[in-house]
Amino acid sequence: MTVFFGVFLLTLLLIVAIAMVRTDNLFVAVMLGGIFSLLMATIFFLLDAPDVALTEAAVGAGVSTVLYLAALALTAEREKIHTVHQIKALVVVTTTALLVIFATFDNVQFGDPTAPVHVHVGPWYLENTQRYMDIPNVVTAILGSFRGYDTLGELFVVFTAGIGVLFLLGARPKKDTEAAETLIPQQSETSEGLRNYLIPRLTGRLLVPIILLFGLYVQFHGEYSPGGGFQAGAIIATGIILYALLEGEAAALRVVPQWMLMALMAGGALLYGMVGIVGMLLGGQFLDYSVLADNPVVGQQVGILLIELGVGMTVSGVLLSIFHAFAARDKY
Amino acid sequence: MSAWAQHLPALQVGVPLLTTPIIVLLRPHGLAWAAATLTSCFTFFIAVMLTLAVLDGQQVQYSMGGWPAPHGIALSVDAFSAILLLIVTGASTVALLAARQIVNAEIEASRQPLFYTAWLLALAGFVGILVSADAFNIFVFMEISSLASYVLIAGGSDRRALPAVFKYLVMGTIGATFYLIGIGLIYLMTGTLNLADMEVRIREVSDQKPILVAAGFITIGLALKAAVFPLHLWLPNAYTYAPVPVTVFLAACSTKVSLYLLLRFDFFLFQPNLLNHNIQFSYFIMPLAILAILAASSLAMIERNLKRLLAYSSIAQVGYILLGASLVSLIGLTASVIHMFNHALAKAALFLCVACLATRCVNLRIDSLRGVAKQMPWTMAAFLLAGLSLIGVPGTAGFISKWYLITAALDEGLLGVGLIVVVAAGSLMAVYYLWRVIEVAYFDKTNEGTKIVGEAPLGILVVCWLVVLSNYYFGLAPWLSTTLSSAAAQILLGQVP
Amino acid sequence: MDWLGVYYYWAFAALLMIGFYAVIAKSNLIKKLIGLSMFQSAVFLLYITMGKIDDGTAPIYHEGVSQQIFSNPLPQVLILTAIVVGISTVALGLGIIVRIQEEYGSIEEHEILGIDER
Amino acid sequence: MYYVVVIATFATMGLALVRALLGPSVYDRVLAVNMFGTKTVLVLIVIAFLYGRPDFLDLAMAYALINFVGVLAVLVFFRTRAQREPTETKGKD
Repeated sequence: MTVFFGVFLLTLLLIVAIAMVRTDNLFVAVMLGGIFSLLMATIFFLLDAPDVALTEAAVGAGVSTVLYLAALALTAEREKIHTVHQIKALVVVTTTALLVIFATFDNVQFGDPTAPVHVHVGPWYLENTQRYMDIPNVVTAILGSFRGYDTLGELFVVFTAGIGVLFLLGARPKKDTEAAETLIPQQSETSEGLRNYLIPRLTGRLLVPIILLFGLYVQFHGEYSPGGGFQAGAIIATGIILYALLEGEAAALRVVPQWMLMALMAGGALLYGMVGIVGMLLGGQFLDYSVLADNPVVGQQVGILLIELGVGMTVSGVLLSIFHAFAARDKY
Repeated sequence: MSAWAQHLPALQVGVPLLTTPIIVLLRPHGLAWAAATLTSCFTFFIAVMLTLAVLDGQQVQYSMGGWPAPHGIALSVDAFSAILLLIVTGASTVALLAARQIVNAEIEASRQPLFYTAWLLALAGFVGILVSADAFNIFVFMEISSLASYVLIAGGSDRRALPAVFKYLVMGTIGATFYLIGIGLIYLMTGTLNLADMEVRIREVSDQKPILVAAGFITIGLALKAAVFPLHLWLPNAYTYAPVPVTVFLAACSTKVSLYLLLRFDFFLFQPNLLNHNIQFSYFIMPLAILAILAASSLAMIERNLKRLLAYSSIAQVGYILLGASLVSLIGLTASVIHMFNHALAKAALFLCVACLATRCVNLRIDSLRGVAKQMPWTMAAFLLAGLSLIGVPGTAGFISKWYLITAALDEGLLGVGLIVVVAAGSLMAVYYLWRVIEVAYFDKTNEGTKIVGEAPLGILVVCWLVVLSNYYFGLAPWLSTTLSSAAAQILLGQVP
Repeated sequence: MDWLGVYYYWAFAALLMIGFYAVIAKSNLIKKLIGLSMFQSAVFLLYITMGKIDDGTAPIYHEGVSQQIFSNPLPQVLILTAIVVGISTVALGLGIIVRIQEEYGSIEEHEILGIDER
Repeated sequence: MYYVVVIATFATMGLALVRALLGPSVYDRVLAVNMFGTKTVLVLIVIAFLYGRPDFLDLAMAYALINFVGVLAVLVFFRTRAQREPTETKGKD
């Protein structure tokens, strides 16, 4: 039966992908992108990767849809010309695909528990997580501690993206003054959000606290169930973006002002770094949490909790900053 | 102090990485520059310490989080990474020292802390790649460095920087994703991500197709990021429209770091394990390298913009580096590694001269530089001297690498003669394209109506001359670079030094 | 999971093709970016597929779970990181696109090239 | 029993997808996307029970919440577009 699920979802996925590329309406492509993400997330779930599924849903269907729409609002909705260099593209793409498919003609085993990928490093984590840190979610254990350095890097990738968008959109466009004058009256209208629409407003206002609460749950329950700092950050950011959509940009900025976003961004990254450095000062290696408490297992748990908090802070700060940077662009 | 010495590899990455959140928040804007420069200096200092440890014969290893290698992430520094650490941190420091005035002129004060943050992030990303011994961790840091480089290039005041950077973003991401596919396939067959462990476990499966395909993906992906000839399209515009200090920084190290990875994977991982890998590698890389030298040099010969001219020259130099590697011999690889070092020196010096020019000249088209040598004698003298090093005149750093390259080619018999012809032709072309600039600057009359401009600000000029002189220092006393390079070549070929 | 695994793998190849094709052949920058993230998603699929074990379950211990076969957690961790990298790239790319629109008034690659040549 | 539910939901997903692909108006597509999201949540819940991991219901909840935000973002986008259109045709070129 699983076979059938997989085949069906993959087929839908491919259909959606082709439709996304073929349509000339970018808006439709972005909406289909939401479906694409949800399908992808469901497939990940089928493949026993609930953590990844949660991330893909939060990022693909939530954050990236919002970002694409924000960018579309500032650019163009329709694609003008479909394709250029079609032949070159087909040649390159076919070569790549043949190369990839060529690899399958040799003893590649998927799902076989004796395949090399399942007998070397992977099982070690499953066997030893209980012993070293005693938390049920092995994915969180690897993410937070065994490969915590990767996660530090990941955090800084997000941080870089945040810095980058703020830097890029901090530039004043050249024909600034003229455009600003014509658009000022309209700007106050757009920043109102959906305040005058009863149903979205009612349901939305109801959902904002639920989303935030859920975000906190994902944040602090990440050691026991799917979730963790990154997913929580994305969900919390989505919640506040929802608020911004309902009540307008300005209202959202009053609740979570710019300086607070900056502080979240930098603070989360610093928190993560500090945990690493404290580990070093207490005599361990960089990012060694077992020295954080008398009992190394407790130390690991404290460390993972703290770094997940750092990740959550930075991610929510960055995503919100990016969203505001795009939304504020409307004024020009 | 010795307690800290064991943490050096972690500090090498940690120092630039963890100062970034602080720099974002620095409000009086000059402070951001000062903090970034200090951090960069300190990173350079750590790189020197690590190099000393490596020269001392120590095995520099570090387990992140205290988890030993295949399960946790390990860092390791050997001669090959040490020489690149010197290049990267040195280039960053030098470029930052020269950056202040130009950045002040090009970027609004409110955006400067963000700019310097991105700079340090790029530095941390490059350094992170170099010290990492874990294939996936390399990917993460590759992305930090790439994203930060996009931001830096987009800081250029010319609007053409934006399409250029978008192109770079697309091609860079494709390159990184190819790399990720390759790592995935290797992981599929070996079950590990640690490079040393991979090297051991790949032996059992080395004859299987996924590994071969993975080698292909990794080589092509990294070649894309390293701007190997037909995949170089992102580079010229990105270098041309970036702010000049950024060009100094990136030209000296971004392609080098990708080349480092390319060599590290192809030699350390695949060469001893894949049947006929050396032949495939040579057949694939050598034509590209020759093409890069000849075609990119010709493009440089007809180019009108000084920065783009030097960018094409960089692509040609990537050709020399790969030419040495494609011989798959000890001396060839030594030539390759030493040319990374020497080219970084020469290119940094040349772009620093461009930085000097940029402080005074409105644009950098060659015909608008007429007679500039009279007004900026020191700058043009530096340009001349750095140009000699790029060409490879005896006494300069460039000569050392050409010498090694020719020696390596001589071992190859008839093919080698052909290669020597290519190297000689490339050098002659370099003479021509640099001569065009010199000729215009020294012998043409100043354009009518150009206002008299003075010499470049002293700060930048001093930095520029420092780098130019180091070209001669490493040309006359190449002990450090040759020692590290031959050790690196031995490591790559699996001969323990 | 024998041929299903291969089907997953081929779906990865197909998705890779579709995304890559969009990146090269489309002139619209947003479309290129959409293609790029599809291209990356394909790789996520590859990794997650290789982590699955037949009859396994998610690598999270739970009281009600009696099964002792867990799928390989490591690829999942890698892909979590890769997804984050992907969204960061997209965000930065969109930022650049918005700036291009402001400076050039267009987000079609061939038009932008045309504007600069003039 | 679970299987029947899954197959039925899959059928609905397919139908919703057809609407989303064919259009014709944008509102059809928005509705289809929204519906697709809802169906995904259902599939997820059923699969969670099917595999004996009801602890993954969290996930379904996250999908539901996020899906709502996505649709709302689309609506806001529409509204902005509609308001902008007149100024845009005048203001540019």
